[in-house]
Amino acid sequence: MGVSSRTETAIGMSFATTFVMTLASLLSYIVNSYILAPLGLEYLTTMTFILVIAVVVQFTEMVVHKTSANLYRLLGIFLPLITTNCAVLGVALLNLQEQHNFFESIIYGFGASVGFSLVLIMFSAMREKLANADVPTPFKGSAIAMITAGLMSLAFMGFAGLVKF
Amino acid sequence: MDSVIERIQKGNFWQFHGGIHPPEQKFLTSTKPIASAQIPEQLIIPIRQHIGQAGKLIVNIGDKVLKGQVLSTADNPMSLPIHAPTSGTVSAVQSMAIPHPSGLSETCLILTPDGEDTWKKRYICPDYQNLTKETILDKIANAGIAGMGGAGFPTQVKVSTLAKIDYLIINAAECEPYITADDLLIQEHSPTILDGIKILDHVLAPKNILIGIEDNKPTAIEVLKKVTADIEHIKICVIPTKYPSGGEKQLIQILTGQEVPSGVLPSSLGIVMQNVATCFAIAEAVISDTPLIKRVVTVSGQALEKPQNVWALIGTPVGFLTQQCGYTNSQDKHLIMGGPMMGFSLPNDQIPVIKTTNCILAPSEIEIASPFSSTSRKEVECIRCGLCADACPAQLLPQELQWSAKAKDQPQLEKLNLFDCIECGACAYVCPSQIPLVHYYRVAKAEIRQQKLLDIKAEKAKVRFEARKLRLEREKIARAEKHKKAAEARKARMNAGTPAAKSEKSAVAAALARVKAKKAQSNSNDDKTIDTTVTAVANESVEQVNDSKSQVANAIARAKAKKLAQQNQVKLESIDTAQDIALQKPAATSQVETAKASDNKVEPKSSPKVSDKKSKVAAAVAKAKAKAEAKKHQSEDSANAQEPIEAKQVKRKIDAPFESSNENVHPDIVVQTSTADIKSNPIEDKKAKVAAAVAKAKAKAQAKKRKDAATTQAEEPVVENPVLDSAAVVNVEKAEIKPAISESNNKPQADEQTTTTDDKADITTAKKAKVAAVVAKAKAKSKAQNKTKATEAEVEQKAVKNNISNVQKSGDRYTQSPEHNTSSSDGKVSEQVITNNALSQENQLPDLTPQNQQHLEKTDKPKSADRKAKIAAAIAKAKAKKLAQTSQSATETESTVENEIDNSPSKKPATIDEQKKARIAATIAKAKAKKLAASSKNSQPSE
Amino acid sequence: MSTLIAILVIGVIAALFGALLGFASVRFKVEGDPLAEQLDALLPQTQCGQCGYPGCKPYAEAVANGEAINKCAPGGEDTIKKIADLMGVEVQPLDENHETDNSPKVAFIIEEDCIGCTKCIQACPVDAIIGTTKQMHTIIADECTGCDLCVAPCPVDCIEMIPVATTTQNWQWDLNNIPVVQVD
Amino acid sequence: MAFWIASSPHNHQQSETSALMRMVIYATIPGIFAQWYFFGWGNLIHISLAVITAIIAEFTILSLRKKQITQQLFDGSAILTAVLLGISLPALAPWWVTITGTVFAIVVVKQLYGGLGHNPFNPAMAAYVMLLISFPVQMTSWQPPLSLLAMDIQLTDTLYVIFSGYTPQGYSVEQIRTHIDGFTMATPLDTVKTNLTLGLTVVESMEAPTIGKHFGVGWEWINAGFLLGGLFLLSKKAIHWTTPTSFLFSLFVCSFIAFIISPDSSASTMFHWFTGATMLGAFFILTDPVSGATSVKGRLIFGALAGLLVFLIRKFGGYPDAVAFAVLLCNMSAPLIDQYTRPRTYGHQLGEKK
Repeated sequence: MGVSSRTETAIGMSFATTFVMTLASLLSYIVNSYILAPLGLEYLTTMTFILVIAVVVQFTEMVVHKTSANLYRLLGIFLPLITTNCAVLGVALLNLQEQHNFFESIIYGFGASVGFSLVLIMFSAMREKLANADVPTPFKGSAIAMITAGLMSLAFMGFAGLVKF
Repeated sequence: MDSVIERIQKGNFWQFHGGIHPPEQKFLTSTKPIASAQIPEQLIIPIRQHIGQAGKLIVNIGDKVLKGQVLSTADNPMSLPIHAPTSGTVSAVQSMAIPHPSGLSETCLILTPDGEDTWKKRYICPDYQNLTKETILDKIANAGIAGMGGAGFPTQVKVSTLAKIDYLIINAAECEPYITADDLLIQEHSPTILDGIKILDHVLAPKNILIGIEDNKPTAIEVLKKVTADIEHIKICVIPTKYPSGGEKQLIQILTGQEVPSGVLPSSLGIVMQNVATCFAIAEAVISDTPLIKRVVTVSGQALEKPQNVWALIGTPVGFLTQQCGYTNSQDKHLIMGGPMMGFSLPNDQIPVIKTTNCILAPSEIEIASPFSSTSRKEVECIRCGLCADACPAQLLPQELQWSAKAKDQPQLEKLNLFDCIECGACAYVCPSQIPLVHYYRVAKAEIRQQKLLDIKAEKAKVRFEARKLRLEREKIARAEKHKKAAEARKARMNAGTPAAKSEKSAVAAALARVKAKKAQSNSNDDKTIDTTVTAVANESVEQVNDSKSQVANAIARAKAKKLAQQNQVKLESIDTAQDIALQKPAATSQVETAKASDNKVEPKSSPKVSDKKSKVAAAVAKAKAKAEAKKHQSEDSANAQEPIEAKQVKRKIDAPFESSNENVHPDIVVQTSTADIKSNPIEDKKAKVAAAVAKAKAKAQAKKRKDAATTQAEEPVVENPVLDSAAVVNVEKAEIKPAISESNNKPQADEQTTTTDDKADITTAKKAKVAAVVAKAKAKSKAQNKTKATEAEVEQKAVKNNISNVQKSGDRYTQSPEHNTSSSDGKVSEQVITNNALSQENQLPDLTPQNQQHLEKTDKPKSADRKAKIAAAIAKAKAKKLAQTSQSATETESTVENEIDNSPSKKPATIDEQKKARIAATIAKAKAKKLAASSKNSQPSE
Repeated sequence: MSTLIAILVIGVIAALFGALLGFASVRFKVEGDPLAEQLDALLPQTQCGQCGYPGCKPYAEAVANGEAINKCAPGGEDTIKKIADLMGVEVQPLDENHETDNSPKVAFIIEEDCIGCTKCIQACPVDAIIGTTKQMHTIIADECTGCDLCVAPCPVDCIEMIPVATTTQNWQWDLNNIPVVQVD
Repeated sequence: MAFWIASSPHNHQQSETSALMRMVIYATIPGIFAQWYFFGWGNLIHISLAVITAIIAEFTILSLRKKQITQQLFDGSAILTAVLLGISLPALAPWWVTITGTVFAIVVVKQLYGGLGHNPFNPAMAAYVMLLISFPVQMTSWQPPLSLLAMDIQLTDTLYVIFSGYTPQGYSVEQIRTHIDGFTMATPLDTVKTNLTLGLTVVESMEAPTIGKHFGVGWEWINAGFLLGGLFLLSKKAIHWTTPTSFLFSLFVCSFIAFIISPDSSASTMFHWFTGATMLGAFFILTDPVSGATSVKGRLIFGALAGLLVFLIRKFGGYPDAVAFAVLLCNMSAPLIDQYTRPRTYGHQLGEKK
């Protein structure tokens, strides 16, 4: 919501998220299979993964700050909030659940984030267009964006059953 | 791929994107010959009829002008002259509505024709081939030719391009659906047009000349082909009819396949485009010396009974033309200047035809529905159908532009290249939602331009603000430093325990008194209270410090005067009181009454009482100082406080009256010097009175609110002080003064006076007097040059002589009289006076010159005096001139001073004593000049 | 035991990551961001002081440090919107205390009334007034920012703020306001 | 009497948005006629129902928003939406489906975004998708062509079915749909898909009665009708040729490739073209300018993307027809496509993208 009002920020955010997700799935795989699993500490996965994700996000934040101060300011609070993006943890946990191997987890993480990015960018492009639209006052801003998101999800229902295996 | 020329020969043209085919309406006018419009009763000629600046009007109201006479001159390349379209009288120059979409007014010249249509003298030039490029360009510029297709870009600018020209394109496309002006012009005047093309060919030397003409003008094409048949490199390019193929960029693309890059002129591609009508005008201008004073205007539209093309004089009101063509529409009138696609509505029919007017359209209700009629459709929302993008010749995205324009998203608009929009109107024409797209763009463009201007302005303001902050900071530091130094110096002197120290103390006391007075006055608004308080304070200080009465008086007077200056509502009474107090206090032994200038006795009859005189002089000094003070900013007040001290210090060090002077920039010090001088010469109680009077006059002048008078008069007294001073030094005999005065009473002019006094003086003085007269003239000149209105001052002086009863003027007269006295009695003195006068008036900075010269003269032998006087006069003249030219530049002063110093000692008969003195004087002068330079530097930024 | 191992493992991982972050923070260190300058660029530079700061730059610095963004009266809604965009905060309406008519104006000295007191010269933040003691002052219209700071100090009230005149150069295509001649 | 001022250009092509809309509505007539001919009164009833609902909904919203009611109400856009929705609904769907769908289309998808010109999604298709997801049973209860029906359905029968669910004779929708042989009838696309899951090849399922001689009884004629309407619109320049061409071409290419690779599991290209809502989508829905891309290049991409998506969902997805989904997905990406396909402005170099 916060970053999707402009395409530029959305693209920046997409890159950040892609980076985080791919790196997080990679790291979590390593941590899980080389540290936790041998030690029989699987019950700690969620906690450890959160730790991993937090670190990766922090790292990303620094990188973004260094490389593009402008983007850093535009993303603002939303950059650290990638941590709480369920998708990141979800991907890490799904990797574990589906018993992906090293490369599979990286690709899985990357793929998920690319999908996320696509939707985010499309959404932002639509919102940019909506910014000029004559939306009724009560629905201005976030409200209409939510409705748009709903309609988008309707559209994505079309893919239901697309992957049967 | 074929070359451009090959393609053109084959008739294969490029295409521009988009374009529309609005219904043709050219048949209304295209078959009728161009009629000659009559001369209207009044011609309204806007001064600016093209893109660029207006020229400067060179005729006045009431002037008779001949047809073709230049009415305004161009002072830069982007301005063009205008010419009288017919002979007549300039009846007014006023702001009138001009042909501009805004309907705003600009300066127009109203010409009432005399009906005779008399030409100015013209010089036919049949052999333009022999003319140089520059001459032709000059001729084009002087004929006031601007692009006649609609934009109105000055033609000579376009033609004087330095780039190598491959193609000269003659634009005869005329794509607007109604306009046939060019068509008809070609049909009827193709030889002249061809001449114009040849002239351009001569000037630009292009490889090829392409004439772009739409295929809906068969007659014109035929005619053109006939006249150009024997010219190899002129190609007639018959292009398909499509709007807006007549646009410069579009026509270039059609003919050459090149696109003009955004923000670049076509000449960078080696292409110059000219309109047919412009070619015609060029030919007229170059060959038959006819400026652009008439043009073909299509008067068309179905609301007219007989639509036709007319030769209209520039400045003809539109209503006159439509009337001639039988405008009948009585319903909601709509007149469009230009075509239906790009023209603009006129707010009334008194708008004149100008150089760029190619069409007047009077559409009927059927052709163009008015917004009031029921058939007109309203704007609805954009449905993004994209028709506009398909029609746009610039390949813009009109619908997106429109969205952004509505949202005022300026960065986005610029990203979408709004400024490449040529406002052709194709998008709005095709829009099914009836959105006036072009209007949105125009508004957006204007807003963006405005925003850019604001940004530039903001940037400038920022810079200025920063500069100011820096300056204030610097000044603060400088001031702090000055304070510190002064404090140290004072301390040192206080400790010295010399008599001088005593006097310094008194000065401190004076300063204290002043501060107190200031405080008191800020607390209360009542004049009298202040007066009494000031008096009390001053009295106190008088009692405390006996030997410096004058300074106390100073302080009081200054404080008072300052207040007066601030309030600016000074009453005569209050001044008088102030002066009374100032006079009375130090001089317990009275004689005040005589000094009070209320009784206008010119003859000074008081007995030489030193103390009395001193006190009066002091009063004058006080006044002068007060004035100076009032001029200064608060920041310099403190500096001022130091001045007496410094002056005294100098006096003490160098044991000569003239040397005591001029430590400071401020005139009050000069006066102080004069005080010192007077002290040393115990005869001048008369002068003292005069001084008092001067002071009074000054105060009065101050009371005058009017600025000019205030300035002039305020300056004069200051100037006079040294006059008195020098007069005192030269020891003028009373006997001589009296006749002089009586003379001066009768003769108003200073020059005349000098000549009259000539008779009475002996032979030597006569000579000198002449010199003085010359100098006086010089002074007068420099005065005139200066902003202080010398004439006014002189007038006032005259008046002074005539009306003695007036108090203020009597003061003036006092000041005047010593001047005359000296001039009649002694040339040298008068020179000095004049020098002083000139100097101080120009400079406001006291110069050491008077003292310097004065000193020299004092020691002079009578025989050498003559010569010296001349020298001095010369110097004075030079100085006066120089100063008049320069502002308050300290360096100038310095150089002048030095110059003088160089000159005067060398030419002087050399007694040892004199030489010595001269040298001392020179050194002092130098030192002083330096100091002056330094201090004025400080004080200048604060001015 | 296993608890201990678990704690140990977590601790080690945490330490490892901590080290990584520490390294990164040194490696990707950035210097102070130029926010104040960017804000300053957005402000209208009238230097009017209506925001309570002596000039636009100080206000820009204050905004960068958390001052409310809605105090610039001359800039109006547009400026607030731009600042909000830059700062990534919601747009706020103009502060009520600062509500003014922000149509462009320029100061004008009624020259007959001017007494040459120089007070306005001292008040002008951009040195757009020329004149000296006892001399009539005048305003360099091109430099005037329309801040009206010079109006208050004038003892004789000879300074007026006059709206900038519309010319064909700055006309905004306001077709509805064209004076149309009524003819009968 | 006074002079009046207007901004140039002063003359104007005599075209109007509402006229455009009307033309589009007229162009649907051949398709609707075919529908009526093969499937009876069902769709006509739905269309009229939808139009009435749409006008009421539009009127309500416009009056709430205090807009110019008469002008905007009859600009034709709401009616067009309703017509398109009515066309795409199953003939025997219950009445409340139509009403819900229309209200959703007008109120949520169109007016909440600010009305005509501002809606990012095609209202008709968004409503269709919403209905399909929310009421799968009703929305998939396709009526077989009249010729294959066991019983004769008259206008009254259809009305009864739509409003009560049963014919006056007491047959339910299910019963009507049941083939003489006892099979439940479905659309050809559905049939093919179902048969594929049952292990039959496409060729085998082509023999099913619902498909008939060519690509399905009635369906090919309906599509042909819409094609005709579309060509009419093209000739009138009411729609741009780019989107339909690109869409159909893309669908053709995709299905052709699939057909070459595995003829058994893939339907022929013509089958793809002439079944389902392909032609309706190509000429009437994708060409909706409001929710589509604007530049020529953008439209080409837009159409091609739609074709790809239609094929993907038809071939691999869980839903039998995919036009609605594809349209929505394309609508979503249209702003993005627009942003990256801006044409080069005159006088600007290609590379120089500011």
